[in-house]
Amino acid sequence: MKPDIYTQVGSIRLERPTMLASGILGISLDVFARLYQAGAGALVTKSLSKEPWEGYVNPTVIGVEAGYLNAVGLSNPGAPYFAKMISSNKTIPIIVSLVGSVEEDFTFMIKQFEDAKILGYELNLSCPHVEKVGLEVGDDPELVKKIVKSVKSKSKVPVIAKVGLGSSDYLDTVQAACEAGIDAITAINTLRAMAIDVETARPILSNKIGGLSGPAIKPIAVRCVYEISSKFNIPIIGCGGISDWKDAIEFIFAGSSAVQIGSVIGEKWIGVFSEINDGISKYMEKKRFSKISEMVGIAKRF
Amino acid sequence: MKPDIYTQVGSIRLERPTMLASGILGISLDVFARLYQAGAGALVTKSLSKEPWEGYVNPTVIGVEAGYLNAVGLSNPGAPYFAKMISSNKTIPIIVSLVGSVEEDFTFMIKQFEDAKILGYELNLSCPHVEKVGLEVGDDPELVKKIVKSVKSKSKVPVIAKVGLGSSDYLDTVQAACEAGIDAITAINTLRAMAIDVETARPILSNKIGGLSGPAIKPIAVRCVYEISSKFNIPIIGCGGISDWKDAIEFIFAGSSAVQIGSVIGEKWIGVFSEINDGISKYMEKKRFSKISEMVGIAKRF
Amino acid sequence: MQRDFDKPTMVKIEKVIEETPTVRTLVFSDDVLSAVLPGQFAMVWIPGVNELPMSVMVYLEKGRAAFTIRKRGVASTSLYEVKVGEYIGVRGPYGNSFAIRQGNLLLVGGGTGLVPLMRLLTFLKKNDNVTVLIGSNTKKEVFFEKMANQILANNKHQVIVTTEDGSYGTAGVVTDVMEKLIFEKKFDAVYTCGPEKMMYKVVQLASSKKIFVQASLERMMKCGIGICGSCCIKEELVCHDGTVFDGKYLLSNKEFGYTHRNKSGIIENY
Amino acid sequence: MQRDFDKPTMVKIEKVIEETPTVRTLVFSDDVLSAVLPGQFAMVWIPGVNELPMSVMVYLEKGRAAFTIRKRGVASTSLYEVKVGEYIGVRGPYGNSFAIRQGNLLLVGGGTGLVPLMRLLTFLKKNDNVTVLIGSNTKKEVFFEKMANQILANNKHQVIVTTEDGSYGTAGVVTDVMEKLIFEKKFDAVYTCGPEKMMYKVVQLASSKKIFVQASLERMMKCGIGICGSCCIKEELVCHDGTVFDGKYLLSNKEFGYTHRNKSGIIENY
Ligand SMILES: Cc1cc2nc3c(=O)[nH]c(=O)nc-3n(C[C@H](O)[C@H](O)[C@H](O)COP(=O)(O)OP(=O)(O)OC[C@H]3O[C@@H](n4cnc5c(N)ncnc54)[C@H](O)[C@@H]3O)c2cc1C
Ligand SMILES: Cc1cc2nc3c(=O)[nH]c(=O)nc-3n(C[C@H](O)[C@H](O)[C@H](O)COP(=O)(O)OP(=O)(O)OC[C@H]3O[C@@H](n4cnc5c(N)ncnc54)[C@H](O)[C@@H]3O)c2cc1C
Ligand SMILES: Cc1cc2nc3c(=O)[nH]c(=O)nc-3n(C[C@H](O)[C@H](O)[C@H](O)COP(=O)(O)O)c2cc1C
Ligand SMILES: Cc1cc2nc3c(=O)[nH]c(=O)nc-3n(C[C@H](O)[C@H](O)[C@H](O)COP(=O)(O)O)c2cc1C
Ligand code: FES
Ligand code: FES
Repeated sequence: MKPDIYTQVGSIRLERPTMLASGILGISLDVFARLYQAGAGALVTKSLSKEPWEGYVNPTVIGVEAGYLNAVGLSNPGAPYFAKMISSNKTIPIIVSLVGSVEEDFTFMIKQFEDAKILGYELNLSCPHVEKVGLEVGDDPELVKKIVKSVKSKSKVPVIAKVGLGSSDYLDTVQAACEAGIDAITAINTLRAMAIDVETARPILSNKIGGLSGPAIKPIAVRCVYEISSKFNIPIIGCGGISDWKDAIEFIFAGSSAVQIGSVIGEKWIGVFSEINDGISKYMEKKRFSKISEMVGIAKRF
Repeated sequence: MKPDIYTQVGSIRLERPTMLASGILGISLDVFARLYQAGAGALVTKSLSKEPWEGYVNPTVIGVEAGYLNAVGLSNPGAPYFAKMISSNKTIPIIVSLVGSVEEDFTFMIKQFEDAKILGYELNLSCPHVEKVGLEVGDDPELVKKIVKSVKSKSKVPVIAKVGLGSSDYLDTVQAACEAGIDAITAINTLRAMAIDVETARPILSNKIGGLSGPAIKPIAVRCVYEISSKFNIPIIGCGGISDWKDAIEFIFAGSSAVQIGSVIGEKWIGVFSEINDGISKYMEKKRFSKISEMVGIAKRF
Repeated sequence: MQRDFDKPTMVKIEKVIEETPTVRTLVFSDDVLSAVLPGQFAMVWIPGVNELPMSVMVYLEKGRAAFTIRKRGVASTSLYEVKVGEYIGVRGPYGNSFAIRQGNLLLVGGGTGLVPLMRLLTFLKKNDNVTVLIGSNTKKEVFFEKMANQILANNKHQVIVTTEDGSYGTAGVVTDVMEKLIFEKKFDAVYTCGPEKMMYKVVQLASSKKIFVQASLERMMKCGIGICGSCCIKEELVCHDGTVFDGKYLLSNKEFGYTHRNKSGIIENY
Repeated sequence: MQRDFDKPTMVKIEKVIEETPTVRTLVFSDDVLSAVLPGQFAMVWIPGVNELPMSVMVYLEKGRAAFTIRKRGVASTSLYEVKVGEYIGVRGPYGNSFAIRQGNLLLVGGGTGLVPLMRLLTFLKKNDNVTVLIGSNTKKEVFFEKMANQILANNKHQVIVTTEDGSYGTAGVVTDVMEKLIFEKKFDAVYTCGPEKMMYKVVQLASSKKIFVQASLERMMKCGIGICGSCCIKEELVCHDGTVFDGKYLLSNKEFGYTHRNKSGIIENY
């Protein structure tokens, strides 16, 4: 019997453990449908703000060794527009990523999705390249606590907090979110980084500083998942540099109940979802695991 | 006329801008002599402690995508032994790296080197995988200030602080070091990271968590150099993932007056010093720079 | 030196060709871009200004490539104004390419949409009978007529220029000429690139005659790599699944010819 | 699946051979390690215990390799006790290899130092006349005599075993036998691996007769990659510049035969 690769992230049940990471191909319901078909267990949207944002001028994404550097600037059509766009959704497991600076931003946005069929929210507390949102929120545990409490009181669906490495201890952010009743943690976002062109001496990204993603950050992300799962009793979604089923298993062993897939799509395209799902399934068969949950966090016992 | 590639890191003058990073091949005077011959402008020793340390059990170093993960555990023969070993040194530009938890540790160690011919000290405030030293010190700006002040008052040679990304804002550490009179900053050390074996579910390093080095961390290191040089008026030595002369130039444009070479030696061996020096020299010729100092930090003007 | 595919490689402009009062071609040396397939594009960095997707133009010398730019907004105008000796950054090539058929071929281009078609011409077989339709507003803005004739020197071929104001060639819009042509003669394939409204018409016309047709599309491109999502048209990503699509598919895509997304991802009408 | 060179690749032990009461050979399948050069080693991870440098042993079947371990401390004993079906991690191969000469060749090995010499045997030419000297304390601890004869079946060869207690073969130490041999016969090259004091003697003897000689050294290995510095002997890094060094060089290296560094880097006497 083939093992079932469904997974449970707290109260969120996913048919498959591979989710689409936020900001990756994530602005259109049609694309979500295609990626769901391709094997994604859930689709996290591009982070949405109250109003539409154009984002930064190009270059916004470039390649670096073993990854990408991006400062897209959270370009997005705004929560109201997006909510309308997905209002016809019936079957696709969408998780809406939100970004904002104060409680009211989130309250406003959650209102937009009241009637939408979505699996949950992911609060982006960790975008490293846009001022006043993202990491600037995540680096302030008190603000995180306030926002999470408020969102939790208004949302009918589970709420996930996405953390990253900023200028404070990210474990304090996790703790604040946990104390405020968060349902799960996604770790990690991109890491602040930059590239300078040698010919012109110019920073290449128009925003100069952006976020590093891809295989380069994988060992850092695995470490964060391991640390969170060692210190807190909270479901975790692992993210950062996952390129194949072995990487996914590594994150699961570290303590993730599901994983998010991002940069690798640029290299392998969207077939990577089923490639990873199949790899996990075969591995489970070989190692006689019958459920993903049996594997979650077992690296901690050593 | 070929450009001269000497550089000035504060009051430290180096014939060549490429230094050996701490912990890389750095426990023997004979090896230092060889690397100096090979083109290194200065040799930073393995971080030394008061007493000899065996370090962690193997595996202590493994390869990951675009880099290495290490938790050597600061194995070193101890400052007294090392000081004796280099007491015969006359010509080799050695920078002694020190690691400790309290002022007294450093006072003791500096005493050992009173009669040694060394260029300066580098205080390792950023080792990510040994308790009570390294990052645990670097994450505490008040302690950093105390230690730097004390070391500065005792040392006859310039003192450099090596910083990394820990669980607090590394810029606070830099600020504390600057306020205490530090002569230069080295940025950055390895980043906390981990790898788990998929076959056995075990963390591979015996210490479980180690430090990530190599090309993977380069964009993060460039960003740190750029940030430090944007906020502080202090000479900087760039370190992290430098593999060729272009990388070195990138760090110089970001604000480094010299660079440290580490992991790439595992890939290219020690010829990499002259390869990078030559590359920098040719580049300067082509772009009509006559001194390294003309290039330091020019990415900031954009 | 190994090239990092997705990071800008700096190239020096070696030659600037004035095609029309608003269109210039910038020539540079680059082994990778000189050898791209027709339909593929590069992301072109104008340091300090912006980065734009640009079809890679042929330059009939080994190892060289070009971009042909119409000046429009700030970014394209800055690129248009790059001088000989200055550097721009290029990454790519990205995207798929035209499927090369044989026989009687019809190429319909408007403005800088001619760029991928010029490269396509260099891939055609000797026996192909090729008709190139070049659409323009006015005589002054006609370009690549000579180049098309030059590339096709050894083919049975015809280059027809239309101007809307009738100042040169056939008066009228390019799709009117096409309509006549496909009525008179059997074509084996039609290729088009240019304003989307024009392409929409071309695809409709060709499809009505059951001729194989492909169009190369433009959408907002940020990454070019297939990760940011900004270039989507329904479920397709133009930078990865395109830029070239079959007419058959396009007619089923309700956005084609009507709407595109702006920088924030909001759908706007053409 | 692409292999990450410096990260442990897990291999399953397929066979365990008892060589002596304290030495076992673990056989496994691995294309990379089955094809290493003589003198090269791997870093061997015993999960949960330690990682040790180990010469890669030949196993005379395509695609298979082995390690031959003498149980000593905790780490080597754990490796020695690995059972069929269990996994160990391997990374490498690391280091250089013996320079293969032709003619009359003398190999002098002690204990697990025989491992790289066995592999070296598989690289020799048909016309070589090969003498293998195997040194041991006592009869029970003799191993690889049969294997050496087997590999050399088609060569003119001689395998001489010495035991210190005289319980088997020639009584005495291996270097005494060597001294006689090189007095009687002209050798073109000598290769040695074993306890450093023994190698020191071998190198001295061969050099006194001006015979080309190489020795494979052991030092404290942490990375194997050439970055940590723990394996240094004077200015050389054994994991990268070695493990094989020319006798000529070694005699100029004042540490050879006398001292080595411990885990903290402090020099200790042998
Ligand atoms: C695959 C592809 C190939 C192209 N090839 C060429 C070519 O060979 N020659 C040529 O002159 N132009 C080409 N373009 C168009 C070019 O990329 C610019 O869109 C155009 O030059 C206008 O840019 P602007 O910013 O100066 O204009 P603006 O006036 O600032 O913007 C006008 C419009 O240009 C479009 N645009 C702006 N930035 C982008 C972007 N990053 N990606 C896509 N569209 C954008 C938008 O629709 C915008 O509303 C191509 C576009 C694509 C997608
Ligand atoms: C290149 C190389 C090839 C080797 N090949 C073989 C082989 O084929 N078969 C075999 O049985 N042994 C081999 N060894 C020796 C082996 O690595 C161990 O040193 C030995 O097994 C003892 O290990 P232990 O930790 O059990 O012993 P312990 O009793 O714990 O330690 C005894 C001594 O072993 C040495 N040692 C321990 N760890 C290391 C290390 N990481 N690197 C180097 N020396 C170490 C030290 O000198 C130490 O003092 C080789 C060593 C090297 C360097
Ligand atoms: C182009 C791009 C855009 C991104 N946009 C967002 C975003 O809007 N919100 C967010 O939370 N994360 C965003 N991310 C971060 C990813 O969701 C993910 O956390 C990160 O890329 C690490 O995963 P990866 O290495 O698999 O890509 C973006 C990443 C990239 C590369
Ligand atoms: C095996 C190893 C040992 C190291 N030991 C030290 C050390 O003792 N002290 C220190 O300050 N940094 C140490 N480092 C960090 C390096 O000096 C350097 O900061 C880091 O590796 C990033 O540079 P790289 O990417 O060029 O290697 C070590 C790095 C490695 C790989
Ligand atoms: S431009 Fe980013 S996905 Fe197409
Ligand atoms: S074992 Fe690390 S340098 Fe040789």
